Amino acid sequence: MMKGKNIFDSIEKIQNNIIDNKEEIERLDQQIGDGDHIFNILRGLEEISKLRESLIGEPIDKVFKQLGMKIMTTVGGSSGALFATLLIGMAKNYNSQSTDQENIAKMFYEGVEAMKKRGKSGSGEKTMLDVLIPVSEILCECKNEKNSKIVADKVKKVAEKSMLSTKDMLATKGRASFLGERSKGHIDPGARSSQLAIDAVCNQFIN
Amino acid sequence: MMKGKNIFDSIEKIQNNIIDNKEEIERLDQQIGDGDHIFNILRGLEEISKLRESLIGEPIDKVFKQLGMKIMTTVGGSSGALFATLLIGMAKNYNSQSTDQENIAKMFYEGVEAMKKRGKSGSGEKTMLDVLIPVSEILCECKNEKNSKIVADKVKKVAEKSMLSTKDMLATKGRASFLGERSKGHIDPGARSSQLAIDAVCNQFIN
Amino acid sequence: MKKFVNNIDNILTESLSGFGKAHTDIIKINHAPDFIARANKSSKPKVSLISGGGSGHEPLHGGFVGYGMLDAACPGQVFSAPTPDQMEAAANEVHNEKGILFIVKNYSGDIMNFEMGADMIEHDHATIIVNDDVAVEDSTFTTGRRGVAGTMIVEKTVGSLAETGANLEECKNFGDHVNKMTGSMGVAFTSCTVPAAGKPTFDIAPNEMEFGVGIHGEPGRRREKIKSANELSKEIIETILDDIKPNKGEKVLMHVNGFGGTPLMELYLLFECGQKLLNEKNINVSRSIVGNYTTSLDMAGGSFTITKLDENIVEHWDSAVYTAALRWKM
Amino acid sequence: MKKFVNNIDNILTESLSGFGKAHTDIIKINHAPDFIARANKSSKPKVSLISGGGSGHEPLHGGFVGYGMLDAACPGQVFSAPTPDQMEAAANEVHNEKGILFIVKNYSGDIMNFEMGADMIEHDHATIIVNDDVAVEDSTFTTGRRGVAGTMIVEKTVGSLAETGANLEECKNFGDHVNKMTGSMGVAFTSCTVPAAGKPTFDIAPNEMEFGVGIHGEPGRRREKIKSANELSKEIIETILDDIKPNKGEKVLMHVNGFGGTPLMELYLLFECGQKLLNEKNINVSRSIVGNYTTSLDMAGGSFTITKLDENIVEHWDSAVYTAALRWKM
Ligand SMILES: Nc1ncnc2c1ncn2[C@@H]1O[C@H](COP(=O)(O)OP(=O)(O)O)[C@@H](O)[C@H]1O
Ligand SMILES: Nc1ncnc2c1ncn2[C@@H]1O[C@H](COP(=O)(O)OP(=O)(O)O)[C@@H](O)[C@H]1O
Ligand SMILES: [Mg+2]
Ligand SMILES: [Mg+2]
Ligand SMILES: [Mg+2]
Ligand SMILES: [Mg+2]
Repeated sequence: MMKGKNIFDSIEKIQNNIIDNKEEIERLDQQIGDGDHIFNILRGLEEISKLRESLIGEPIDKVFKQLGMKIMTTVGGSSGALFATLLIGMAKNYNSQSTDQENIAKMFYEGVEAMKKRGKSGSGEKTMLDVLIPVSEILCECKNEKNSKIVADKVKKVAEKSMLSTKDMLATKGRASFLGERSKGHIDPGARSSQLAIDAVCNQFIN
Repeated sequence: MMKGKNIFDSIEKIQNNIIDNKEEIERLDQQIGDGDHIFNILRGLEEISKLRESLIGEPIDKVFKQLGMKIMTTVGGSSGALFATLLIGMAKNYNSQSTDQENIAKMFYEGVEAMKKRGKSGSGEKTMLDVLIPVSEILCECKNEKNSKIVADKVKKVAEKSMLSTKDMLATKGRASFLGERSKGHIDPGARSSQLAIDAVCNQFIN
Repeated sequence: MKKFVNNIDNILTESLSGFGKAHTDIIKINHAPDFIARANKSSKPKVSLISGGGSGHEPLHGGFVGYGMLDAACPGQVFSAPTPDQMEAAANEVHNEKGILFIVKNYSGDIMNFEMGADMIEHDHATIIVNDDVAVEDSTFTTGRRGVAGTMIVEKTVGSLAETGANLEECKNFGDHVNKMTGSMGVAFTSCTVPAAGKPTFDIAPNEMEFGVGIHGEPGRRREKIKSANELSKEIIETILDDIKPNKGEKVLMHVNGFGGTPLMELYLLFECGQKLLNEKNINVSRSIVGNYTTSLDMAGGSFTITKLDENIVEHWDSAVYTAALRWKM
Repeated sequence: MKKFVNNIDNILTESLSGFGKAHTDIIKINHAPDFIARANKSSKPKVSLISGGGSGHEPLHGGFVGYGMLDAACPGQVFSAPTPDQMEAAANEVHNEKGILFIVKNYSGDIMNFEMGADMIEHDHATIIVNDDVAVEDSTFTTGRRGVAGTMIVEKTVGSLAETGANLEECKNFGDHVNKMTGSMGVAFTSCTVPAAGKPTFDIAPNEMEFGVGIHGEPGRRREKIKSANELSKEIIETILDDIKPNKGEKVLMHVNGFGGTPLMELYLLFECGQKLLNEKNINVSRSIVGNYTTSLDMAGGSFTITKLDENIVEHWDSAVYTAALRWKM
């Protein structure tokens, strides 16, 4: 069963993966945004890491809720609102009677649905949702797959492919939308940071 | 006898010599001043050149007076006030009964005296006066020398030597004085522009 | 990057503290969550105006808190929308019987965080979305236009109306109206440097400008060769006029806004260019304001904002205001 | 060099015209000779205050023409003192029975040109020389200290006294007094770019600052490695206090002035540093003003100015003022 420890271990991995790709994320938001995305993400990760001690023994839904609240109150910007919405949405949909597999699929699905509402956006708009929506879909498909390595591998590939697909999209949401045609040719920073986070989590299962 | 035409020919030579050394003068005032000296000088020369047509036939004292007034009302800065004072002072001391040699010595001497009063300064303070005072002195000494080539040669050498001597002086007047010890090692911009002007006039007699 | 800074993580907190101490007569600062509120609450019930957004645009918005303008402002990190708890705390502090009116620049991050903040409060509330930037084409398929220097004009005029005791709906409608009467567009010569990044957000050649730039140094309509002040004013002003379509002889307010790194001398020169153009087109510049009001840190460049004036807008523009950055008649 | 400019030779004229058009309620512009005068002469006789200096320091001095401050300002070319005919024409325009008081920053060029201007007028006149810059050591063998950001404080307070009908001698003495109570010092991170030169006045390494810089980008006390805001504030403030020597508990006005290229956020951070230091030393910051008032084109950096306050200075600082750049209580 999923434990607080698993969540905080994942956060650590995510943090490392983001730090390893700091310059790239920074550059992406400078190219089609305002350059703050990496600082927003790093601030959020640092803040939630600090909750390890106090939350590690708490129920999963409480952990996700507190993580979401922390992101909501410390990050700001689009990514702060959206990731907070994801985590709080996930918290609301945890069911202690379900399997981990089922829980993850359901929670992630509902979290992403909440993000879509919050951001008034969907697929193909050159945002982090272009990664998160396909990931949520593949997680649902794999709901009954017992081998977590297989699931992780699939998710990782979907995330990477969809992250790359944002490169040639025309942005219609978020700051990049102001660029019109000029937004093309650059990967969306939020898509990249989301994919790196997912990648870090998947690698825990693969390796 | 000195004519309006001689004066305007000299102005043209001065202008050329200043333009040829534009970058150097600009740099000198950037190093120990505020960088405007070359623009002040060029503006003044351009403005007085325009008076050629209207003043060329006028009496010498009137020419000097009008040149001084023009400098006074178009240049600004320290150099505007000082060169205007020089020219107006010169105008006041023209004597149509004297020889050119005598006139030049007397006019220049009195013009420089007026500058000293206006600037509340004298020799050794790292200003244009460190060129103009020795020049005025040598002109007085040569008052009876008939060979203008010899005079020009002497004046030219004195001007150059005294201009160079400002390099190691400590500035106590003008903007460079705020620098204290740091003013040392740079030639004074006003000394350089004054020397270039004198040089241009002398060369007319030498060549 | 050279800045007056002690520790890059504390610049906002220290700067806010200094702001509070420099203007004790006008405002007070709340830390964690950060917001700036009027030093003294109005003794008469009124609609409370709350704005906010990423920092780095000073004096917007904190400099506009005070009598006749905002009741509170919520500063986010540099160029990042503030967090919902800031809006919640500010609303609870300043509400004064007649509800809360949020004034939000049209950026995803601001909209979302303000919405989340609004969800957290119990008072009546409404939101004005400012989207005056005509550089960005509006269409139903996009996020729409950005909110830029016109925001100050909305805050001033609605702030004035709120002082008269107008209700929430009236204030909201008037703000939407002023926003609709207003168009802005700018040009940048250099990039700004986000303190945490320590280097310029974008590279730009010595002979290029970013036409239609946003107030975060985000790219605009196009990158092009530098033009004369007259030429670029013409392009900007015509784009704005195409949008707000003033009638011949109509009165307007013209605002030349500096982005931070451009000397006042140039901003007044720009005003001269704009004034001449409007004059030629028989449009009457009857109010004007020139200066650095909606900045992008140290970015060089500036923008024009034009607001069509009716009697109400003029009245609420001219009325008394007492804030750190705008002050007249008191 | 990137600027809003049509023709480099016309920037001053165009900028002045724009300034005039943007503030028709406050000032009017005279061209050739250039000066800025109040739109309306006071109906009561008063001492007329005239200041001026090189351009590039805006809003100083033109932004301070208006009720409660200057009667006229004479702008020179960028960083060059104005010419005597400007002062003559301004004096003849604004004199109002009680004589002319010139307020001049202590630079050779300004002193000489103002003297020549004064020689040309027939009205009673006197001159206040402002020399508040403690960065430069004063000695009887030198030109003495420069006039910098403290000039605005002299202009505000003497301007207020002049409105009361005080005579020329009283105004002159009060100005000398305020000047003596005032000390300033600044630091620059970058050079400014004189438009005609088109390139920075000085080179400075990315990790260096010019300590004690003048307001023309002229070198200061020394070039040194960048320090934290706290450290450099400490050095500056202690140098100022050594000079003006306030008593324990004494009230002061603290002015943080930006040179043009530094965001407001940093200036307030600097204010916070200074405020803390003075607090520790038991000196009471009872008045404050933060912003870009005495600039050096686009130079990044800023300065502290501290004025010891007595009842008179406070009264004339607080009194109503209505100019383009400073306005309160009217
Ligand atoms: N309306 C939206 N819906 C979904 N994602 C969005 C939306 N607006 C922005 N984003 C995402 O947020 C990312 C930018 O986040 P960040 O830079 O932290 O905030 P901001 O855009 O406010 O500066 C974008 O790259 C994009 O993926
Ligand atoms: N008091 C003074 N007496 C004599 N010469 C002076 C004085 N002050 C300045 N100068 C001269 O003026 C020159 C600078 O002229 P300029 O740059 O045009 O004016 P400013 O110093 O006002 O910027 C100096 O190099 C110096 O030679
Ligand atoms: Mg961003
Ligand atoms: Mg100079
Ligand atoms: Mg942002
Ligand atoms: Mg000068």
